[in-house]
Amino acid sequence: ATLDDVKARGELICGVNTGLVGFAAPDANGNWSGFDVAICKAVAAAVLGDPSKVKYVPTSGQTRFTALGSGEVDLLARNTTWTFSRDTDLKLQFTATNYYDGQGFMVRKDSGVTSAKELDGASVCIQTGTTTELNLADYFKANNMSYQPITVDSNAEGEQQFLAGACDAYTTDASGLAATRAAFANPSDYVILPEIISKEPLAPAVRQGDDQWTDIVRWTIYGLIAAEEYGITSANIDELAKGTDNPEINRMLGTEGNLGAMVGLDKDWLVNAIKAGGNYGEIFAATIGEQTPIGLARGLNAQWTQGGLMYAPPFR
Amino acid sequence: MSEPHIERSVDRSHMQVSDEVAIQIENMNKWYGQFHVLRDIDLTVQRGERIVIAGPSGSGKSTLIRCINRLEEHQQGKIVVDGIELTNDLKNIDKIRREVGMVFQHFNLFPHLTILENLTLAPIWVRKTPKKEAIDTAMHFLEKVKIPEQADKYPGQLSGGQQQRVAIARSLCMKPRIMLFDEPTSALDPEMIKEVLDTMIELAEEGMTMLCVTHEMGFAQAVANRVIFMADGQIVEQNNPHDFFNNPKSDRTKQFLSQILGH
Amino acid sequence: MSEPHIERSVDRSHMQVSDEVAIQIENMNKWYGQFHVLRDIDLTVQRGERIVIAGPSGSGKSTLIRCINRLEEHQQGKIVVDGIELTNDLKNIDKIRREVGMVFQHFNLFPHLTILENLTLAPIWVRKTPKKEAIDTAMHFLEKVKIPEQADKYPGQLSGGQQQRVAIARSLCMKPRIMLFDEPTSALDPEMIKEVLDTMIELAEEGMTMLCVTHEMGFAQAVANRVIFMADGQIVEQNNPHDFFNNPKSDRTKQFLSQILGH
Amino acid sequence: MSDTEAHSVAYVRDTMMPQQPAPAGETGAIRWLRENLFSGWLNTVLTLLGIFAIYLFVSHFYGWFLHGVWEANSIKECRQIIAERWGPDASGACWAVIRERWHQFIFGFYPPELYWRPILAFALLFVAIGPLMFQFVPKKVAWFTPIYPFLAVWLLWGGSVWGPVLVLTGFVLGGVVFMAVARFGSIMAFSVGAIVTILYFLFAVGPLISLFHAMIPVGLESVASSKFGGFLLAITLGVGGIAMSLPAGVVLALGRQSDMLLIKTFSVIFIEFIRGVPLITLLFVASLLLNYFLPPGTNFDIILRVMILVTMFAAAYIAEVIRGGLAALPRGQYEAADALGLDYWKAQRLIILPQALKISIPGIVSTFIGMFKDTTLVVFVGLFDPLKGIPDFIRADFNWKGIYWEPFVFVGAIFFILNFAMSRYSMHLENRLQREHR
Amino acid sequence: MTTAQDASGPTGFRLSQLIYDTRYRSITIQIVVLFLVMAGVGWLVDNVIRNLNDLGKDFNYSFLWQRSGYDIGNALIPYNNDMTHGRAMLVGLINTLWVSFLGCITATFLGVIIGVLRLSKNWLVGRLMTIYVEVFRNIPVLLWILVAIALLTEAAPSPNQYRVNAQTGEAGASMVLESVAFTNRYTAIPSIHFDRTLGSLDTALAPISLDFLAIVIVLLGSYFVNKMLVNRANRVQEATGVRPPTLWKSLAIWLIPVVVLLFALGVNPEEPQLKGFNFTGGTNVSNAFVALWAGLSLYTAAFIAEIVRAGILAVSKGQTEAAFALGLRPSRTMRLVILPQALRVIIPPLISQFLNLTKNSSLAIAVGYLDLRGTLGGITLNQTGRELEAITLMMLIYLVISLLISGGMNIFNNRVKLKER
Ligand SMILES: Nc1ncnc2c1ncn2[C@@H]1O[C@H](COP(=O)(O)OP(=O)(O)OP(=O)(O)O)[C@@H](O)[C@H]1O
Ligand SMILES: Nc1ncnc2c1ncn2[C@@H]1O[C@H](COP(=O)(O)OP(=O)(O)OP(=O)(O)O)[C@@H](O)[C@H]1O
Ligand SMILES: [Mg+2]
Ligand SMILES: [Mg+2]
Repeated sequence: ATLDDVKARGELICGVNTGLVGFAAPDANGNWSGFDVAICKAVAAAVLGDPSKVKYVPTSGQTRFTALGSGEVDLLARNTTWTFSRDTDLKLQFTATNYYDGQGFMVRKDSGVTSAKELDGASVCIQTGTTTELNLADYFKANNMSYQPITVDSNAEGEQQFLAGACDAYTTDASGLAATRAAFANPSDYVILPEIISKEPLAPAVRQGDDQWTDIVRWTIYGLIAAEEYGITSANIDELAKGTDNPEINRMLGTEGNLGAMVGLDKDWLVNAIKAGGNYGEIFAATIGEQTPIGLARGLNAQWTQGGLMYAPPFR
Repeated sequence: MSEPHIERSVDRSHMQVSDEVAIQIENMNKWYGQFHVLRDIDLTVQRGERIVIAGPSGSGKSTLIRCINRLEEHQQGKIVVDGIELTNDLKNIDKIRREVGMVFQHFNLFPHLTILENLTLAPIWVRKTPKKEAIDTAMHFLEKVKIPEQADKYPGQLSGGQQQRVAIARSLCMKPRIMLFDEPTSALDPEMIKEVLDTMIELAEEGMTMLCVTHEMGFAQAVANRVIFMADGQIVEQNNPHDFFNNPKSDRTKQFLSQILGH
Repeated sequence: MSEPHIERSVDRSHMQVSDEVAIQIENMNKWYGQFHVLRDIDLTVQRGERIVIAGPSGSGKSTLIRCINRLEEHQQGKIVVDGIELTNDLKNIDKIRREVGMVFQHFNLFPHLTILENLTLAPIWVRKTPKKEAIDTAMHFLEKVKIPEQADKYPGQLSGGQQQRVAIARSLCMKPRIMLFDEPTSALDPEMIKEVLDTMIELAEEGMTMLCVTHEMGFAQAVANRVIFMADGQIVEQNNPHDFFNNPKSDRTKQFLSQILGH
Repeated sequence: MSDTEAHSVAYVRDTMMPQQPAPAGETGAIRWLRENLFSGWLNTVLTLLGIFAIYLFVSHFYGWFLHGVWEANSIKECRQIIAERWGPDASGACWAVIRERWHQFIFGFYPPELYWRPILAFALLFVAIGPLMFQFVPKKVAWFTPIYPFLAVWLLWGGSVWGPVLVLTGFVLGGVVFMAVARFGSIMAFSVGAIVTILYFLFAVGPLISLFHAMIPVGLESVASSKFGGFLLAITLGVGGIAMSLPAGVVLALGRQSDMLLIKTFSVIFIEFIRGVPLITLLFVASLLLNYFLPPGTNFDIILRVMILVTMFAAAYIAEVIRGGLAALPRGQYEAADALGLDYWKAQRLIILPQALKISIPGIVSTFIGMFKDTTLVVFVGLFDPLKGIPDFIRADFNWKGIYWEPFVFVGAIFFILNFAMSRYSMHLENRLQREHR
Repeated sequence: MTTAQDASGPTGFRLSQLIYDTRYRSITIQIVVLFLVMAGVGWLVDNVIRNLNDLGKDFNYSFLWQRSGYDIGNALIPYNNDMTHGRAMLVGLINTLWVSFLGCITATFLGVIIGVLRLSKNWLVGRLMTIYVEVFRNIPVLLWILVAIALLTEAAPSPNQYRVNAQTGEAGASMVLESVAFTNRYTAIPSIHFDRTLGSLDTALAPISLDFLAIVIVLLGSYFVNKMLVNRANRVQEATGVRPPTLWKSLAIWLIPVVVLLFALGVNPEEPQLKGFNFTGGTNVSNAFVALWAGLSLYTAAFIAEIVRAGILAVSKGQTEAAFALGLRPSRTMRLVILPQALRVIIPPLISQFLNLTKNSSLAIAVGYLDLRGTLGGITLNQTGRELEAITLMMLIYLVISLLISGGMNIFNNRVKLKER
């Protein structure tokens, strides 16, 4: 089973993006950081007790599912959309949505385009091997418009083409667009169009058939989300781990009952996971939130209590 | 190397040398860059004369005969072949090349053409001979060099001696008035030298004007009217073969003869 | 080609031919595809016999002796060498090849090894001789062929005659009981032929069983016990050298002898 | 006739004429210009076109090179400096990126404090191939050549010294067994040797390594494959691929020459298949399919997987090169070996292969150059090659977004220098072999 | 083994003969090898089956008949996202063949020019060409492709800049000859339009324009007429020795009928026009294609130049001299003596360069040109997750292309081999 493999290896192998600032990108020394990377670290911390015991395998849109399917990676945390056919036909198991996204368009401000409906005849840069490709085709067909697809292999290349004006619009998930735009020299020269043409729930995925491992990843993510809901932060967690009045927090942090053992982990698995990078909100703020160059608002990804979709099932 | 034995001794009486001048070289000089290869060459060849040119390696023999059909350009002096002066005029060069046949040390047959095609190529494209006529001529000369049965083979399928005979026939097909030979036998095995020399002797008997660079002294004695000895780019001595071999005048000549006849 | 002069006339009296059979060939036939190269060969060679095989080109001489150490496979009949029958059994083949030395027209020395390494290679790897012993033997035979001083050179640095002598020494290092020679001198310049023939004569004097394909009739007359004449894949005539040369019986032989002795 | 001869023929030169200087116009710069640049109208036109092309090239790139900036921390700074120094419209190269990141182009993410290890491995490479490639290296150092691969692997990846030592031991063991059984025939010896070696690798190596390492823990800090990048990756793949492909190439070449129909067929199928598909597809096999072909659960490093496919690829090409070498050997060499009683394998090992391999060296070098260039394709399976992987990665940095030409020029120049040197060397070698073989 | 023993009959058969008898030895070895190979293949296949089982996947190609759902920017045959993956694969294959074909032509053209110029007596030109060859062949082709695409996207204007600014009345860029526009996403070129078109013929693969068909037929006709002319010239030359001049007549035969036909069809170029975001009307050749094409051509040209040079040098100087000495003019010498020999040397390596170029065209991945690898081995593989099927099929197709090309080469080689003793 994957859990045993990971424990035996002493290292979690995590498939990530080849380089999408904010989600997963290596710095000048080759150290990875980002929103997806934080999930990897949290899982590693939960399983192995050490968030640094992760090996990152950069995967392209093309290679990611094979990497997962063939066992090359234990966990695919690479802004991957949860779709029916991937879940069934590709034999993947999506764990829990960690980011609700949707496909959007970015254009140059001076093009005067304010709506995706005005893109008839435009050249659109698009990364191959993604659901965006299919959504795009569907969208233009539904609106009876035509376009010229300009296929690129990586986000970096898409950026280059778009900046050079080789395409009128760049389409990918709205989060990705924001991240990309944030990295531009003059972000204000570009606008992200209001239309969101698809639902893109991004979820870390694991191989089908290993339920224990699925549960671990899924509940680690839910743990991070619930931690935010209950106000558990990396700052106060040591305090809270000593015991609180809230039985749910106690159950999560292992002071009451032993949820960890039910998934084959230690008692303090969630403590480690949350310590690794903080709760969901902390991770969001540190990697892609409004204070970062990426500058994403919480929007749909706010807690359900704040009117968002982030809703962790009860720990019980 | 064993000296091939020249069987037929040529009866020189019926070989006539006319008074007409075939080649006239006056005061000719040639340089390769700074290197003075040919120095003040003066040479007159009568029609029907058969001249053998000898000399140590690097003395300029090849260069001299290559100047005559303008495979090399001379820089000073005058070369008149068959009444036509060799200048930069392309038409003159063409005319002269039609009159002058040349046989090379390494045969230089065209390997992608059959023997027959080798022989008819130039007559057809240069002389504008009708094909049938060209083939007839070619077969005539192939018979002369005794290999008519090889007409449809390719050069690569013949022995060296056969190839050189084809090369001679190829030149003859252009009906040249002058033939130049540049060491035609030096790339051949001893057994084959004789075949080629026989062919050349036959040509000589017919009165062809010939200039031949060779070290086959038997051949020189048998057919030449005149032997020219070159050294350091100059004509050092010339004489009829008899006197040349038996009574060489200059020291260079003596030394040279002692070398090549010595062994 | 010049006939090398064999200086030493061999005193035949002390060469003994024993009654033991070294090679026995019975009714042997060989085909290349459809082409029948060797037809009904019968030949018995006594130990100590020295046989020269002659015949026109393509008559199957090389093929015959190559069959004896199984460089070629025969298809019918029987070849027994040194009491061992040549069959498809690799072990027998190996045994026979150890007993039979062979010298080729083109020497076939190994150019990447020194002379000494050429000589010790087979004793060390095939006979499993200790290296020191192999080197001693090698030096012994190198002295015998009179070039011990060349031991550390590479074959490319020797003249053709020296190379061929090394090739002979290389065979001898395996201490064969029979030696086969396939035109050992025909790739050599005339000056070098003598060196090699001298070495072979010396071998003959020591009573080695020898089969030699050669056109050196001087050699044949000097050392052979028997001359075999082949034509068209058959043994046409065999006799002692004196009678063979002076009194050939078949027309083919006469014709052949007139050709090779004629020039 | 006699009189013509009489008056014209006899002639003796009494004084030899010395060398004369060539007439004016036949030498010197003018003649050179006339002959080499302006002989005839076609040549003149070509010369002018050539000059024009040079002018175009220089005028376009001169400014860019001239305005190069070395000291800056980001492309923005570069642009500012250029605009300050040379005016707002000037364009210039921002070499600062090379200055800051050169080590990533060369070493990828290899830990900087361990750079000495790949450098040492690279230097020792020349000692290892020296006896084969350079005449001045004494043949005595040849013992180092078989050890080098293990040493290099250890230097590059680190880890316990017992790994390479015990693997090497495995091969030595195989050799010893081979020798011991050799008198029962080569085939027997080879099979037994191979079986012993394989058993040793399957069952003994792993435990032995742990055991020895527990007893005497000597080792270097280990470096994961994922840290490899840039030219270090390219050279590792190239050299490793060629080195490992040599034995396979020899076997394939012998197989293709074999009289045995079946063996020949297999060899031909393998060679033609590998040569018939693009390297990219093979790399995709490495990254996408190889795991399907291995027992469930096996999983190893992408670099190792790529290396396997690169080795297969190189083996097919090397086999063809060696086949050329084998074909160049005269038949007499085989016959002489046979006549001396050497069996097939001994003849191959002692006589044929040493010669064939030597003739093949220039071809092998050329194959290496081609492979070295092709290693850049590994970027398409997510590795950091120097040409696209590393620059793309650097461009992901905010500071260097939008930098294109400088990495191209830098990496291109390094490729050019290495390959040009190697191709010249292989030409030199070819000439030398031709001289020696006459 | 037992059967072999029976067959050996009365002479007796010992087991050791299997190893030591030359007759059986090779059979023994082959059987062992066959066994090993089968075992190896069996092992691989078994692994594949078990892995597929573990993953719950199967091995089948039915995805080729499913709707693809994605668009392809540069399809040469009609294609839209409602068609199947199989169709998309075909589009990719045709793109691969198309870029390889054009690449081979331009690379040969450039290579021949460079190779010949490198031999020229002109010092400057010779050096320049040497530099070209050395620089291009010593640097990976991937770099040239990347440089080409970067050059096109970074240096060329965007279509927008062709728009005439209403206030100033000027545009940022202008079209070449009013009909070709280089932009940073494609090159807009005029397409051919027929006023009196003959319509087109629908086939399963692609509609065939009858106009083009007509042109091809007329050209074929011209070819045959011209051949007759040449044959007649040959006959006249054979009979009289003088070859009647054919150049002008040939030109007329080639040109006049085509021009007349084009006129009758009312041909006129349809020039690209800036409409909305992009040029429409003409044909837009994507930069990805141009970059790949240029990169492959420039790189391969360096190799071809060397081949051409070597081929010409392989014809010894003696051949030229012999031809000159026979009085042949330089142009005739080239045509009758040098070229026929040089071509024999040139063509085999040239074809293997074609093969390399075709294989290198899979680098289309670097520029996002959707070739066979981009469709079948890229998007289709990804959308369906059928990597085993897609990659094996892709390799098979490349293999077939390679085998066809090298088969052609072998036939050619055998045809023109110089006859030797
Ligand atoms: N193309 C050339 N450029 C420069 N020097 C040349 C050239 N061709 C020949 N030479 C030199 O000119 C001199 C005369 O050469 P030539 O070939 O005429 O001599 P040769 O008498 O025919 O000698 P051989 O008997 O060796 O053929 C030699 O020193 C040679 O090196
Ligand atoms: N491998 C082969 N395949 C087919 N035919 C062969 C082969 N080897 C030799 N032959 C033919 O067999 C005949 C005998 O050849 P062999 O070499 O034995 O003749 P030879 O008497 O040694 O001639 P030479 O004096 O020229 O060496 C020749 O006609 C030759 O063409
Ligand atoms: Mg000369
Ligand atoms: Mg023979």
